Amino acid sequence: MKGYVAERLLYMLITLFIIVSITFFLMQLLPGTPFTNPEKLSPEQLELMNEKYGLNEPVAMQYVKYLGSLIQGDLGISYQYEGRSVNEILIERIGPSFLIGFQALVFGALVGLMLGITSALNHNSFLDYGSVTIAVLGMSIPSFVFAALLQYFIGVKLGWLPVALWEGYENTIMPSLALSVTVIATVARFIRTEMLEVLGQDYIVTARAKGISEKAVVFKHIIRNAMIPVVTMLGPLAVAIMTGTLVIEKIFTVPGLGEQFTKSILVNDYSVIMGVTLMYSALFIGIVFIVDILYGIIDPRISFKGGA
Amino acid sequence: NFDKSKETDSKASESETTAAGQVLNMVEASEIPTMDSAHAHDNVSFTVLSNVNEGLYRLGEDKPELAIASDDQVSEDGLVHTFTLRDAKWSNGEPVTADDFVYAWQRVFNETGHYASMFETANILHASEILKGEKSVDELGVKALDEKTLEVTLTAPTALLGQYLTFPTFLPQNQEFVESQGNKYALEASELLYNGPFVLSEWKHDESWKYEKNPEYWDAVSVKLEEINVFVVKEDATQLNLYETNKVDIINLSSASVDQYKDNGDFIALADSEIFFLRFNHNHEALGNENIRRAIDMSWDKKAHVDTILNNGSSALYGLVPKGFSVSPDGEDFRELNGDLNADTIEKAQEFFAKGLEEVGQDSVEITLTVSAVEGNDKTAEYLKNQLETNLPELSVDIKLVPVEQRYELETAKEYDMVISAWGPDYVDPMTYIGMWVTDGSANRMDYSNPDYDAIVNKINSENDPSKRYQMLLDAEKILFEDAAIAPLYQRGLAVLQRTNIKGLVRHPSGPDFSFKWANVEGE
Amino acid sequence: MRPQKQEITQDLFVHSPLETSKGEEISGTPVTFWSEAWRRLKKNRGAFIGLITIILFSVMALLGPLLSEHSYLEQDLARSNLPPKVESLEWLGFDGKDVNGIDQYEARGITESFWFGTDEFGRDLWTRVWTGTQISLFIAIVAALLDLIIGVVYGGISAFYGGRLDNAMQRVIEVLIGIPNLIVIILFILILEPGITSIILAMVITGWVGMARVVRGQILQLKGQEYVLAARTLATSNAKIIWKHLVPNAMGSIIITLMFTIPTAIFFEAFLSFIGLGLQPPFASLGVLIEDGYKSMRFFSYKLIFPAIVISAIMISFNLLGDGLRDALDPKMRK
Amino acid sequence: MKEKEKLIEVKNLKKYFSIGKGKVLKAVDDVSFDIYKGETLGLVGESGCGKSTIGRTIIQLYNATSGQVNYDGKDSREKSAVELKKMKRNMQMIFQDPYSSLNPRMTVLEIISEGIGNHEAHLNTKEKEAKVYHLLESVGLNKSHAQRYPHEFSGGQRQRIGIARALAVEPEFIIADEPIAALDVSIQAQIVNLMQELQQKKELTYLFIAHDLSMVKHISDRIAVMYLGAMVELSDSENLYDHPLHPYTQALLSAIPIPDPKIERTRERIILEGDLPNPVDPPSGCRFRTRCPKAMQMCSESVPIWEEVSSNHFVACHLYH
Amino acid sequence: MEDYILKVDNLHVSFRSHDDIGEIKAVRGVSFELKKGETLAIVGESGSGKSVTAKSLMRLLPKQNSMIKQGSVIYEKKDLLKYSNKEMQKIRGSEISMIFQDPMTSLNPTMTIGKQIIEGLRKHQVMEKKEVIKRATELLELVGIPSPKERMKNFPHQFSGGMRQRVVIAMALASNPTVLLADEPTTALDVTIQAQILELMKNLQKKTGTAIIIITHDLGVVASMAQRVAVMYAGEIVETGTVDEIFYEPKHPYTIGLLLSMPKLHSSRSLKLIPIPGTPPDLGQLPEGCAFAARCPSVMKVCHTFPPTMTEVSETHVVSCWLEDKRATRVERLSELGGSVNEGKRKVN
Ligand SMILES: Nc1ncnc2c1ncn2[C@@H]1O[C@H](COP(=O)(O)OP(=O)(O)OP(=O)(O)O)[C@@H](O)[C@H]1O
Ligand SMILES: Nc1ncnc2c1ncn2[C@@H]1O[C@H](COP(=O)(O)OP(=O)(O)OP(=O)(O)O)[C@@H](O)[C@H]1O
Ligand SMILES: [Mg+2]
Ligand SMILES: [Mg+2]
Repeated sequence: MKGYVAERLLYMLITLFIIVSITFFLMQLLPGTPFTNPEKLSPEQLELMNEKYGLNEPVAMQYVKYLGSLIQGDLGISYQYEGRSVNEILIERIGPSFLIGFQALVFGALVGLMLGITSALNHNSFLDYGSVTIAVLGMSIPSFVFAALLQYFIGVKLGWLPVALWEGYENTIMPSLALSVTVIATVARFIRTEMLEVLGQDYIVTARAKGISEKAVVFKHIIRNAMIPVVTMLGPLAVAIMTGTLVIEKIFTVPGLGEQFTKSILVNDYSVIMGVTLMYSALFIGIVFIVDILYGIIDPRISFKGGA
Repeated sequence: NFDKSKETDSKASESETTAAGQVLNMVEASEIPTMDSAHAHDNVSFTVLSNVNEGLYRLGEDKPELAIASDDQVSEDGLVHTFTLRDAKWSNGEPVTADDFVYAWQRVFNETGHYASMFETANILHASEILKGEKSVDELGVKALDEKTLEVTLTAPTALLGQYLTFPTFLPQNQEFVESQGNKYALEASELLYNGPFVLSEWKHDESWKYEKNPEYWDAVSVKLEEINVFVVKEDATQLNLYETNKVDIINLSSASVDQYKDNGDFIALADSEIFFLRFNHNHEALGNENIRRAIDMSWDKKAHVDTILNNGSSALYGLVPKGFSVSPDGEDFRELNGDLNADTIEKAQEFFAKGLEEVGQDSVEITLTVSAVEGNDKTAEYLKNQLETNLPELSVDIKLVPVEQRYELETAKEYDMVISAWGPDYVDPMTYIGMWVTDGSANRMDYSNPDYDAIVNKINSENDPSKRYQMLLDAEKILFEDAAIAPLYQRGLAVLQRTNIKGLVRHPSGPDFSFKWANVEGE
Repeated sequence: MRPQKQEITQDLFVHSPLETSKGEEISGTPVTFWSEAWRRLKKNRGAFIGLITIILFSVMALLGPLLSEHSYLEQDLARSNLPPKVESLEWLGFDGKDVNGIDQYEARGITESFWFGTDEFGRDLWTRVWTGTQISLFIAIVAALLDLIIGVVYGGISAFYGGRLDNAMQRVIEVLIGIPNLIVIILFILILEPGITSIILAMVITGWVGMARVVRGQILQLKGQEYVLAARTLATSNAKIIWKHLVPNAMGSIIITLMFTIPTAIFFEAFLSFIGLGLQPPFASLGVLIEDGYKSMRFFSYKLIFPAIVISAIMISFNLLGDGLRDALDPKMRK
Repeated sequence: MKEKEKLIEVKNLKKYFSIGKGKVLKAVDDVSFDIYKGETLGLVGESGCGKSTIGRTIIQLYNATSGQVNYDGKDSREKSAVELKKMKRNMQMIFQDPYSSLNPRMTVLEIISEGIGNHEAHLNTKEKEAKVYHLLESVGLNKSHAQRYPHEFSGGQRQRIGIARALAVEPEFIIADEPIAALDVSIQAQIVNLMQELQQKKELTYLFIAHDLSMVKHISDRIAVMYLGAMVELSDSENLYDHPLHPYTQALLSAIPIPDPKIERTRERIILEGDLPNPVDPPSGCRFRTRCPKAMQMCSESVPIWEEVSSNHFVACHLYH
Repeated sequence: MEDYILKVDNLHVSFRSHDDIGEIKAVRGVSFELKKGETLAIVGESGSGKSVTAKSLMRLLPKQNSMIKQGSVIYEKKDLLKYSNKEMQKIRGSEISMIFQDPMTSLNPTMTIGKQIIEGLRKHQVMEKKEVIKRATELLELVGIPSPKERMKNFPHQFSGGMRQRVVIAMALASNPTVLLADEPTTALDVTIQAQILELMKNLQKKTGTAIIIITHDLGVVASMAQRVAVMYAGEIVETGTVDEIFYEPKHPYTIGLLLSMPKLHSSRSLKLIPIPGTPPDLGQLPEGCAFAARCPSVMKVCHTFPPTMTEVSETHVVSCWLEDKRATRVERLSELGGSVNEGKRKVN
C-alpha cells in the first residue's frame, strides 16, 4: 500500500510537470500581451514593460526561471492585478468556489440519488420517464438560464434569498443550487443505469429474504453497489465544479476561481494561468487517485491496483 | 470562509435601508486592478484613486479645480509652474509635501508605469528623454522648492496642464510609507495612505470595497457622504436585480433592459465620451481608396443602429470628437461647431462607391470586418454587414469575430481590412482624439498618413492662443474626414438607473468615472 | 386451433411420436439482433416518443426555415422585437402582445405574423431557431461521433493491451485534461480559420477523453469474458477482437456517455461564440440564440423560450432514446 | 489398446500469477504428464486447483512460467510462426460457461465461421456458410439456427455451438474445460454423448476437465487428479475408481452423491475438514496435509514425489513410498 | 393428516415477458405439503419452475413483471399470499428462510460477512448489540467456519465458495426457522464441499427439527437428503412420492429419463448415456395437452390434446401421466426399456 501510494505520487508529479511545461509553452502562443489596456500603450512603452517583466527573454529562459521559482513554491505575480501574488489570489479565490461547489455536490448527489432511485425502482413507468426528464432538463437547460431564473424568482420576486453578493451563508445557497443541476443530472443518470444492473443481482434477493425492510435493502445494499461508476464520473466533475465555474460565479458574484481563470486566459495573465492550471491539474490528478482508493473502499473486491 | 461574514451582517441590514443615512451603494463591473497610482491605467482604479487621493488639481464639475495646490503661478514664458501646497494631511497624520509629488512622479518612471507617457503628453521637461532612456529620472522637470512649494518645468507652454494634472498618474505618494511597505504597497486597503475626500476602509478583492469619509481631508466640510459601498458585479442582470431589491442605488442598464425601464423615474440616459469607429486598413486595395471609404461611412443608417440595435443611450456619431465632450473658448460644443461630417444620403454613398470602384478598377469588393467579442460589437457588426451589403450591392462583408486580445494584435500588426475599434479620452480636450492619427502615431494602426494633418497637429501643440488652437482642432478633424480616414460609428451612451434622491454625483467624461466629493443623499 | 371439447376415447391411447427433428426446433421465426432490438425499442414508450420527437425536430430543422418567407439574416428594423403571433393560437400567448400588453403588431401596423417573433434586427426568429437547430444538431452530432470514434479506439486499445501501454495512455489523458482546454482551443482556432469545422475539431481535441475513460472501464471488465478467450484460441486478431467482441458489448455505457456529450457540445459551442471563437455572425446556433435570449429574458422572454424549448425537447428525447437503446441492446434484458 | 503415441507432453509445467504487492499465486506448480493420441484424459480436482490454468497454458492463452509443453514432440516455444498457427488450429478449446463463452451480439453463423475465416481465408462466404451448416448438423443443430443469436438457445444448444466452433477449424486435440458443469443433468448426457460420437468419427483427442468424477469416469480413458496446483494421482479410469491411492482421491470418490437412496443411506463418506487452503500461501510439504485424514509427521516436512507406483498409476503421496 | 406446517395449493405464477408478447406461465398449479422435520426435494430440469415456486412462497418475485395468479400458501393456517408486505417481512428470515442457488453472487460484495448476518438477526430479534454479535459468531462456528470472530470482519470475496455458502446457510438458520427453503444449495460447489454442506444441513435438521424443501436437479443429492420427492416439469409437478418410490418405481417418463441420463459410477463405460432428447417447451407458448409430449418416448395421441390427470399410484405416490390411465395398455412403457434404472436396487438386494 505504501509503495503503491509512493509510486502513484511519483507518477502524479511527472504528469504535473508535463502539464505545466506544455501549458507554459502553449500559453506563450496566445495572441496579445499580458498587459491590460494595451490600446493606450505605445510600442516603446510596451518594450519597456516587457523588459521589466522579463518577457523579452527567450521563452526557454523564462521557462527555466518559472520552474525555478515554482520549486520554491512561488507562482509569481499577477499581471491584471498588478503586484498581487498568484499564491494569494489562488488561496483567496479557491475558498468560495470550493464552498459552493461542495454544497452543490452534496445537494446534487442527494437529489440525483433520489431521482435515480425513483427511476430505477419504477423502471419504464411514467415515474421513470418523469425522473429522467427532470434530470435531463438539468443538463439541457444551460445553468446560466437556470441561475438567472432562480435569481429573479427567488431573489427578486419572492425575496427569500439575497439576489447576489457575498456577505453571508445565505449567499451561497442559490449558486450552489444552480451548480447542482449538472450534478443532479449526472448522478441521476448513472445511478439509474447502475441500479438497474444491481437490482437483478442475487444478493438483493438474499437481502430481501432476510426480511429486512425495503428501505434498508435500497440504502444498504443497492446504492453502494451502484456507486462505482457514479464515483468515476463524480470525481472529475467534483474537481470541475469545486474549482469554480465561469457563469454561475459571474451571475451570483461569487468571488471564486472560475471567472478568474477564464478571464486570465483571455487577457493573458500568464502567471495566473499557470497557477490555476497547476492547481486544477494537481486537484484533478489527486481526485483520480482518491477515486481509485475509493473504489477499494466502496467495493472491497477491487484492490489498490485497480483504476478506471 | 465567511470569517468576514459576521461583521458584514449588521452592515448588510444597514444597506437595506439605502439612501437612509449618507450611504451610497453601487456596483462596479470589475475588481480594482491596482491602487498604485504609478501603475493605474483603467477607469476603476482611476475612480477609486481620485476619490481617496488628491493631486495638485482635481476634476471639477466641468473643469479642473485646484486641489492640494492652493495656487498655480505660471512664469512669463509659460514654461514654469510654481505650485503652493495647502496644509493637507495623509491619513497617517503626515503632511502632504512637495517631495511627495517629486517622489511619486519619478516613481512612475522607475516602476515603468503604464501611463508614464502622460508626462510627455503634459510637456513635462525631459519626460520624453527619460522614456527613451537618454536622461535619468532625477532630471524630470519637477522640483520641491520647499516643503510646500513645487516647481514644474515644461518643454512648451500648454493650456491644458491643469487638465493633465488631474490624471491619477500625477498623484503624490509618501516616500517613507511606500518604501516601508516594500512590494506589498497598495495591495490592501491598509497598505495605502489617503489624502482625498474618502479613505478606502475595506477592500475585499473581487468582492467589494468601501469608502468612508476622510475626516482629515482639508475640505471635509464639503463632503456629505459618510460611506460608499461598491460591489463587484459583472453580470448586467444581476446588477439590475440588486437595484430592484434595493441593494444598490446606481447601476448601468444593458440595452436589453432599456425598453423595460425607459419610462421609469430613475432612468437617466447619459452621453459618454467613448467613441466607436471603423479603422480602415489604408494599405488595402479597395479601402485605400478615399471614395470607397467615404461610401462605406455614408451608406448605412447610424440612427437606426443606436436607437434599435444598441438602444442604450448611445448616439450616432458623424465626426471624431463626441458630443458634449469639449467646448470652445466661446462655450460652443466642438461637435456643434464642426457639424455632421460625411453625413449624406445613400444615393450619394452609392455614387462615391461607384467612383471608388472605378478608381481601383474593380467590379466588386470583398472585405473582412474584424470585431472583438465584446458585448454589443457583434451586434453592430451584424447590422453593419447587412446594411452595407444591402446598400452597396457590390460590396460583400465577412464578419470575423475574434477574442479581445487578438483584435489588438491584429490591429497593431495591421492584419485586417476593417475593424471596429473604440477609443476613450485620456483627458478632456479634443487632442486626445485628434492626436491619434498622426503619421506612425501609436494609436494610428492603419497607416493613415497625411502631411497636412501632421503639420496642423504640430501647430496645435505649440499654439498658446486658445481660440486659434481650437480652430485648428476643428480644422484637423475636417482634414481627417475629407480623407474619410475612419468611419465613426457611434458615441457610447449610458443608460443608468439611479435613485432620484442622489444629488451632486459628478460624472467625468475621461479618467475617473465619478467624483463623490459633492454628492449627497437627499432627505437626510 | 383448439379442438372442440372432445371425448377422451380409447383410440387416443396409441403411440404417436412427433418428428424427431422438431424437438430441436426453436419456435418462432428467426429474428436478427437489430430487428429484435428495433422491435423492443418500439415497445419502449419513452424511447419511441424520444425517437419520434427527434425525427420531428430534425425535419423541422430542415423544413422549418422553408415555411417562412424570411431568411435567417434578413433584417428590417421596422419590425424589430415583435412578440410571437400565430393566428388562431392567440389563447396560447401567441397574441403579439408584449409584456405591457400592447399589441405590437397593431401598434406598428404590421399585418404579417411572426410565429416566434423577431429579434432586434427584425429577423424572423422562427427561421433563426430552426436554422440554429440545424447548426447545433450538426455540430453536436458530428462532435459526438468524432468523440465516440476516438474515445472508443483509444479506450479500447488502452484497456485491451493493458499494462504499461495502458498506464502511459492514461497519463496522456491526465495531461490532456490538465492543460486548460480553452488555451488549446484558442490556439487551434487561431491556426485554422474560425468556422464550423474548426469549432468541431477544437471540441474534439479534448472531448473524447470522457468517452475513452468509460470505454476503458468497460473493456477492462469485458476482456476477461470467455468469448474473448475463445476468439483468441481461434487466432482472431486483436483489432478484430476489440471491434467485434468488446465494443458491441460496451454499447450501453457508450450510449449513456454519448448522451452527455451532445448537450455539452451544444453549449460549449455557444461559449466559444461568446468569447469570439465560435460561429461568425450572422450565423446563429441554438446555443447562441439562448445566450442572446437570456440577456433580454425579462422583457423579451420569447427570445429565450423558443430555443430553450427546442434544445430541451431534443435533449430529453435523445436521452429517452438512449435509455431505450441501452435496454434494447442489452442482452441481459432479452428473453 | 494399440501402441500409444504421445500427442502432448507436459514437463514440469509451472504457471505463476503475480497478483500485485509482490505476491505470487502458484496456480500450477511443477506438473508433468502426457496425453496420447486418440485418448480422453480426464482432469479432476476442486475448483481453483489449477485445471483451467493447465488447459489454457497448453493452448497458449497463458505463457508458462517454466517447464514445457511439447506438441508432436516439439516444444511449442521453439516453433516458428507458421507452425504455431498450425498448432493453434490443431488445438481447440470448449469453454465451461455456455453463456459467457458466446458473444451475445454475434449470430451463430458469425461465431462458428470466425475460426474458419482466420485459418482458411481463401474460402468465400458461400463455402464458409456451407461448412457451418455441415458443422451445425454434426452437432445436432440445423441450418435454420445459423442466423440466430445465442440468447435464443438453451444451455445445451449453446454448448453445442461452442463445440461446433471448436470443430470448425478441424482440430485434432480439444481441451474441454468443464463443458458440462453449467448444464442440467439431462443435457449433460446429450453433450457427453455428442463428444464421444465426434471422437470416434474424427479421431479426436480430449483433455476433459471437470470436477465431477462420475461424468469424467464415464468419458475418460485415464484420469488425473489435481489438488492445489499439483497433480496427486493419475491412472486408468477403472483402476482409479476401483483402487484410489491418494487420500484426496479417496475422499473425492466417496463424496460423489449417488442417485440411489438406499446406497446413500448406508454409505460412509469421508468428509474432509476445512476448505481449500489459500494458493498464495500453500501448506509446506504435502499440500493436502491440512485436510488429509491420514496426515503424518513427514507430510509437513517434505513434498511427496510424483511416482509411478504400479503400471500406469502415478501418485504423489508419502503413504506409498 | 393435518399435521403439515406448510401447504401449497394449486399455485399459479406467471411473468409478463419483457416485450409483452405473452405471459410466461412459470408455475402452473403446483400443490404440495410439508410436515415438520421432513425434507422434501423438488427436482426438475433447469427452468422448470423450481426457484419460482420457492420464491413465491417467500413472496420474493420481482414485483414489476410477476403475478401470482391463483392458489394459496397456507402456513400456520394462514395464507401467506394474503399477507401485507410488512407482515411478510416479519416472516421472512425468521420463520421461513431461504438459501440461494449461487454462493458467489448471493452475498453482498460490499458488506462484511458479520454485518450481513447481524442485519437479519436484528430485524427479527430484540437483542442487545453484543448479544447479536455473539449469536452471529456462534452461527458461524456452527456452520464450521474457523476463527469466526475474525472472519466476521471479512468481505465475501475473502471467503471461498464453500465458506460463502456456509455463511448463507448460517444466515438462513439464524432464527431457527420452521421452514427452510434450500434452492440448489450445493450446485455451484465441489463434491467434497458439497458433501460437507449436505452433512451440515442434515445435522442441523436433526437438532432443530426444521422442515426443509431442497431444490436441485442433482438426483444424487436427492437420494442422500430427502424423504419425499416432487418432480417438476414445465411448471407442473408431474410426479411425487417417497424417495424410494421415485428412484425404484418411477412412473413418469420424465422422471425415468432423468434417472437414465445420470452416469453410474459402477456401470461400464461402454454403456451409452440415455439423454432426454429435445429441449423443454417455451413457457410462453405451451402446447395443448401434456407439456412433455414432444420429448416423451412413450407419447400417445391423447397426450397431444389433453392435459394428463393425476393418478394415485399409492397413498404417497402420485403421477400425472396418461400412461397411468387404465386405457393405456397398448403402449410400451419406458421404464421397461431402461433396465439400468433399477440396477442399484438389484445390487442392494
Ligand atoms: N489470470 C489470473 N490471474 C491471477 N490468478 C489467476 C488467474 N487465473 C487463475 N488464477 C488463479 O489460479 C488458481 C487456479 O485457477 P484455475 O482457473 O486454473 O482453477 P480451476 O481448477 O480451473 O477452477 P474451476 O474449477 O473453478 O474452474 C486460482 O486460485 C485462481 O484464482
Ligand atoms: N424474473 C423473471 N422474469 C421473467 N421470467 C422469469 C423470471 N424468473 C424466472 N422466469 C422464468 O420462469 C421459468 C422458471 O424459472 P425458475 O428459475 O423457477 O427455474 P428453475 O427450475 O429454478 O431452474 P434452475 O434449475 O435453472 O434454477 C423460466 O422459464 C424462467 O425463464
Ligand atoms: Mg476452471
Ligand atoms: Mg433455480
